[in-house]
Amino acid sequence: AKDKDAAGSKQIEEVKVASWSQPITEQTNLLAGEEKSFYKENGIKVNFIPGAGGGDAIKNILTGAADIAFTDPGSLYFALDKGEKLRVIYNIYPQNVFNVVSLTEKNITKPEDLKGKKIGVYSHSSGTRQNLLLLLHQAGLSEKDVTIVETGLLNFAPLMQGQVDATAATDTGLETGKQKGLSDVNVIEVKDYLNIPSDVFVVTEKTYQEKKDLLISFLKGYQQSAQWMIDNPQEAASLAVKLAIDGKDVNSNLKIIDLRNSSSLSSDPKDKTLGALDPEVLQKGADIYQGLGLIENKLDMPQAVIQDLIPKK
Amino acid sequence: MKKVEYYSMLLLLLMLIGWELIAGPMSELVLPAPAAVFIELWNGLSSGYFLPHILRTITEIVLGLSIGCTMGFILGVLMGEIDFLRKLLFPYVIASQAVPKLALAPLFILWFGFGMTSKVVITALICFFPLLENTLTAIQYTDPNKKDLFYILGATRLQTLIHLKIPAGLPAILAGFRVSVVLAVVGAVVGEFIGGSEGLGALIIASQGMMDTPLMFAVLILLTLMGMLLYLGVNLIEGLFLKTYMKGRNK
Amino acid sequence: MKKVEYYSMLLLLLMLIGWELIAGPMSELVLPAPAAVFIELWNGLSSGYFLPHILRTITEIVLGLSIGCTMGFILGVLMGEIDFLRKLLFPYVIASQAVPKLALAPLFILWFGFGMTSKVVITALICFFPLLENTLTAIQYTDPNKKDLFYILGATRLQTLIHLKIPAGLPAILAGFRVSVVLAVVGAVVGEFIGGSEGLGALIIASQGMMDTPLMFAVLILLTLMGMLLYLGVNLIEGLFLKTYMKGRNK
Amino acid sequence: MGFLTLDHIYYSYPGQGSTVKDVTWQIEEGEFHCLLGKSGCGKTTLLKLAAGLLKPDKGKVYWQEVEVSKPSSQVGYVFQSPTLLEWKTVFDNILLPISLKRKPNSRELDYGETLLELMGIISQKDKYPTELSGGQQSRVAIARSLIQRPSMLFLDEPFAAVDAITREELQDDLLKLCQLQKTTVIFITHDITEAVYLSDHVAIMSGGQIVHDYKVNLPQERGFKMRYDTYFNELCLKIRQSFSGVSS
Amino acid sequence: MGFLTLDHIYYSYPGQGSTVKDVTWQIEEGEFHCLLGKSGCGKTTLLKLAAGLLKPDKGKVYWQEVEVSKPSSQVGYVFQSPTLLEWKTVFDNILLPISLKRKPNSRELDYGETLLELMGIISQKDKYPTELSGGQQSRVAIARSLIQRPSMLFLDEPFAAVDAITREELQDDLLKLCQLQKTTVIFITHDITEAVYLSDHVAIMSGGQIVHDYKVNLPQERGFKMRYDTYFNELCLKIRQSFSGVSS
Ligand SMILES: Nc1ncnc2c1ncn2[C@@H]1O[C@H](COP(=O)(O)OP(=O)(O)OP(=O)(O)O)[C@@H](O)[C@H]1O
Ligand SMILES: Nc1ncnc2c1ncn2[C@@H]1O[C@H](COP(=O)(O)OP(=O)(O)OP(=O)(O)O)[C@@H](O)[C@H]1O
Ligand SMILES: Cc1ncc(C[n+]2csc(CCO)c2C)c(N)n1
Ligand SMILES: [Mg+2]
Ligand SMILES: [Mg+2]
Repeated sequence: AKDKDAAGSKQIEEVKVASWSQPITEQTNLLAGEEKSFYKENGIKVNFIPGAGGGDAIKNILTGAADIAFTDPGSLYFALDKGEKLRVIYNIYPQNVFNVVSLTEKNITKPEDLKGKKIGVYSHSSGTRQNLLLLLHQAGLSEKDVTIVETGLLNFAPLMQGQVDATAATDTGLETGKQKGLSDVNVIEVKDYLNIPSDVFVVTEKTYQEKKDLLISFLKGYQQSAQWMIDNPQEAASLAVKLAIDGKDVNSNLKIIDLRNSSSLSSDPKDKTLGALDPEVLQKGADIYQGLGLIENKLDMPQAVIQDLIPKK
Repeated sequence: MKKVEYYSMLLLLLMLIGWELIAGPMSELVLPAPAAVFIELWNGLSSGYFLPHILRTITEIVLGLSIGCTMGFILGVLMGEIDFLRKLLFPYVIASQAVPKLALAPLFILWFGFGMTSKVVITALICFFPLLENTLTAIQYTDPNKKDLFYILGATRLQTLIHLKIPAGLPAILAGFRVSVVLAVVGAVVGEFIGGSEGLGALIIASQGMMDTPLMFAVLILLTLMGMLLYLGVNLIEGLFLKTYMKGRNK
Repeated sequence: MKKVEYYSMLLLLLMLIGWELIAGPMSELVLPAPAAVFIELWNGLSSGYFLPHILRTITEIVLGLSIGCTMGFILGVLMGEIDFLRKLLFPYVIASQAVPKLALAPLFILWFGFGMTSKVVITALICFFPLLENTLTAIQYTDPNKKDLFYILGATRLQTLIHLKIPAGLPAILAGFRVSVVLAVVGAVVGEFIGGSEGLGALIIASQGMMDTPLMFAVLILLTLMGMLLYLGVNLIEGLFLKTYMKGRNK
Repeated sequence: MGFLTLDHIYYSYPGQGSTVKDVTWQIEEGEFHCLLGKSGCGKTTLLKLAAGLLKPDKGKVYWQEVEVSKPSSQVGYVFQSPTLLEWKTVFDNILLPISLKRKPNSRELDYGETLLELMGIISQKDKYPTELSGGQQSRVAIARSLIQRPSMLFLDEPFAAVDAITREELQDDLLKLCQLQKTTVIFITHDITEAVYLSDHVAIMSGGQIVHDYKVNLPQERGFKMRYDTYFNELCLKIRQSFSGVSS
Repeated sequence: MGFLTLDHIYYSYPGQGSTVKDVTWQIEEGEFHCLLGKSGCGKTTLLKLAAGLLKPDKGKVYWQEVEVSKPSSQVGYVFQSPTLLEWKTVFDNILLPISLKRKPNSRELDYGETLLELMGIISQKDKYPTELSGGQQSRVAIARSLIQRPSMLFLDEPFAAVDAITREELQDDLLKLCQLQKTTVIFITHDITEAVYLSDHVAIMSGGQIVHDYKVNLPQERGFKMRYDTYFNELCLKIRQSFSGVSS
């Protein structure tokens, strides 16, 4: 009843969030606007716009189909490189969730071991590929030292069948794979070599200028929701069954949510604020992208990062 | 009749056994065994989990098919009748087909929203071409003697079209329709790939994310069944409503 | 003739202006202006950047089309001739069409490898259906009087097929072929979506990954041109080689 | 000028010599003309030219003093082959000229039945054309050409597939109908007796030209006995001879 | 038993009463039979039954004492409508019965030309069927039925679309050819004179039955003057009367 009063007293505004994916379990906190009150309390209503890749999310804010993009830094770099005026306003997952997985018998434990190997990625436009390149770069290798093949979303299948030596994946992907019978694997975590964030909220300069209050309200709501998911993984896992298209099984939902919860927390012991942005890391990432030839221009990340919208505790 | 059904069952059985044999030594991730798939299918159907997705996809197919086929038929007739239009429009028709719809996702979302409309548009775009091409061809190969007859009867172009060219071309037009109907299924699914949160296409993407291949195969079976029902539906229409039109033609 | 070309140019111009107007206020990432796309196209062509991709995709189209159309034609003939086969096989034909190929990527990769084979198979699978359906229909609607003639001449089934049913059904069969040819372009591209590092489909994926939309649109234009050339090619074949078959039929 | 006038008409099919050469022909209102000639001499071509189905390469066709450009609905035409719509019943085929434009009214439906009765195919009314015998099909085509009570009839060997007895009945019926409605008729036939029996004028065609045009001086009211009349038989013989004479 | 025997044959089209009722007919080798009857009486149906194109509902058809199950290539058939392949030239249409099985040899090519000449359409050799006149098309169909020198010929109103003069020439040619090759013929026509002139036996059909079968006692060698012979004309008249008698 209290919620209703709060909602009724204020004008409820709609925020359209363009995601890189369908509504999936790991985003339960974003999807739970009807069931929970984080957003309502802040006078907003989240409208989830699905996409197929981080690029879609950015394009959807560029066309005005959405206000906020839930996207990866890679897509952000590409768009900034093309001259788009974008602002990063929130660090959704400060931890890099990407990894490279191989069967133990292949004895691949560090990036250097990947030399000459055949490595699977989801697709040439996916984060698995970009992060694999980052990892190789950190080890002084390049794309030419390995063979990269596209394996589609079921990327562990060819790994198990022996068609690839290793496959680039994400933490949740690996978890799902393990549930499907993948075992005895070595995992190289990209975050151990370069811990750029996995996802950030991005808005256009125009939205930033014109809808600042709305963004602040949204980020408040999102921060609360993220905290809620950290505190109540079990509840989130059961809600996901209804809200997420892939949330069929509560137990796997829980595992996924646990993983996402831990990637939502910054590794910086000083700053425990959810969503805190580190322009340095983003700058480093951008510079490596440039070094890899993925983008042409030198980006000025500190200029693109807006830190003062993030709600402080 | 009986015999066909018997062999049909036999073939199905053989296929299932073959599938089982291939799937046996393979990881479920790559190719799940038939039993796993059918359990998934059964569970999904009985629990009602598939229902909203099926309804969504069917709605998209029906809408997309209606729009696409109406457009395809009308354009086919116009391009068949008017040489000028055919030459003028054909590059754009080809463009609409040769361009992979997946590549234009953001534009579709921009113009038609991320709701059902964009999926319906994609379905319509995909299924309008076979009907267009077949209608166009059928219209052009009308028996010249019959055209003479209509000319002498002082029939207008429209009358000749409605009373001669279209009924005479009906078998070919229906062949195009059958192709369209099956493509419409793919169209709706591809539309849902673009960024749908409901529908069987979205479910395929989700199942891939979950690495739930039995689920994915269950959805593929649902899609196949849909395609078959639609195809049989066209045959039924052909058999029932167009009986008189089809009478006096062989087979 | 002249007039059509004139209006065709005019329409093209209008389309380009429309495109420019729509693209103007829009981000290049979503919809690049025509100029940007044509510069990209020109650069890619003159630098030879597109060449290997074009060749690769063309190879896949040609191979896939040959295999798919041969299969489609043969199956169409068999299913048109033998009622039993038609009833037996049709569920599997529909399945092969209603199932989105993108979903089966892992299986295709497993069975046909990462190389060109899997793309050729997908192309073949996509383009065999329109030809099959049209052949099947054309074969079934042969003039019963002519069938009587062949019966009385003691023609075998094969002879009747070759000398009567196929030539009589040629216009419809060619309509199916035209649809197939255009679908083959989509087929090859979709195949390359799945796991290719070469070919125009792979280029689309790569350009999407890098959000290089002008490049993507340049590729889309290349695909459209390919589709148009193929379509015109079929018309040319129809006009040249089958002149005698087409003679004595209207238009 | 006549009801229908062909004025120095030339026609050739693409890539071929002249099929119709310099034909001038005048047909007055209510006249019944027969056109005779060897197979392939150009009768059908000439008839199509007269009806406006083909455009002459040279020369003009006038219909009531107006140059023919498109066929009027006052014309009935029976093609050499029946040309029926296989997907319509016999009755619907007969009503086609009307139903193209509007729903036939009860008077027209009745007239359709009357014509079917005259043609002796009333029992085939609801069949489809492929279920008819050859002669039945031609009679459907004849009935169709009459349904609109046209003021001008073009008939291309309408009775060729019909037996002798039925043929004579049909001849009498056609004559009666045409006299009643003052129909102008051009009638192609291979049967000389038929030509003389039916017509006021018999034109002989050869090599794309009208080489003879006989006036038939018989009373308007024809009858069975007339066929045994001396004048009748002499005319037949004369035509036959002129016919053989021009044989190539 | 005869060369071709129909033994108590019944046939009805789906959903219709009997079209052919209890027909028993015996045809000896080398005989020329004509079949006359009103339009729609079942002549074409009977011919198709005899040729094995339709299967009788009851009764049997024997061909040289063997029950007919599938047509042999020794048979020539001219359908009531020409039924030519539009995508082949006239010459290729004529050679179709041979080229179905193998490449025609030079003797067959020559014979094809001879037949075209006989039919008076040699100048149309390289045209396509749609470029021919109605009568020319029927003559192509006749030539096609003769190309294999069949021992049995079924002709369904082959001369209906041909003018009187050409028709008489074709009659003589056909007779000569058949006598030379000892061809057995069944010939449907609506022309009583033609029937008597050509045949050894004239069968009259009515209501699906053979109601009369006349033997024609004329010398083997027919000639133009025979048409003015008294016996000839009396027979014609007799047939005509029996014909009218059975008219419904
Ligand atoms: N469409 C066509 N193309 C080319 N030549 C044609 C065409 N139609 C007819 N001809 C030729 O023109 C000539 C006259 O044909 P037409 O049909 O007028 O003859 P016809 O007098 O009606 O003969 P028939 O009595 O056999 O019907 C014939 O030699 C024929 O071969
Ligand atoms: N396919 C069919 N289906 C149904 N009825 C048919 C079919 N073919 C013919 N008939 C009917 O059977 C009867 C005999 O037809 P048939 O063709 O044998 O006659 P016919 O003696 O050859 O006549 P014609 O001299 O007009 O050619 C006709 O009344 C006709 O309506
Ligand atoms: C937690 C998390 N997992 C996966 C992705 C997917 N992703 C990462 S980069 C990239 C390429 C751009 O499309 C994509 C699709 C994500 N964004 N966040
Ligand atoms: Mg003619
Ligand atoms: Mg008949």
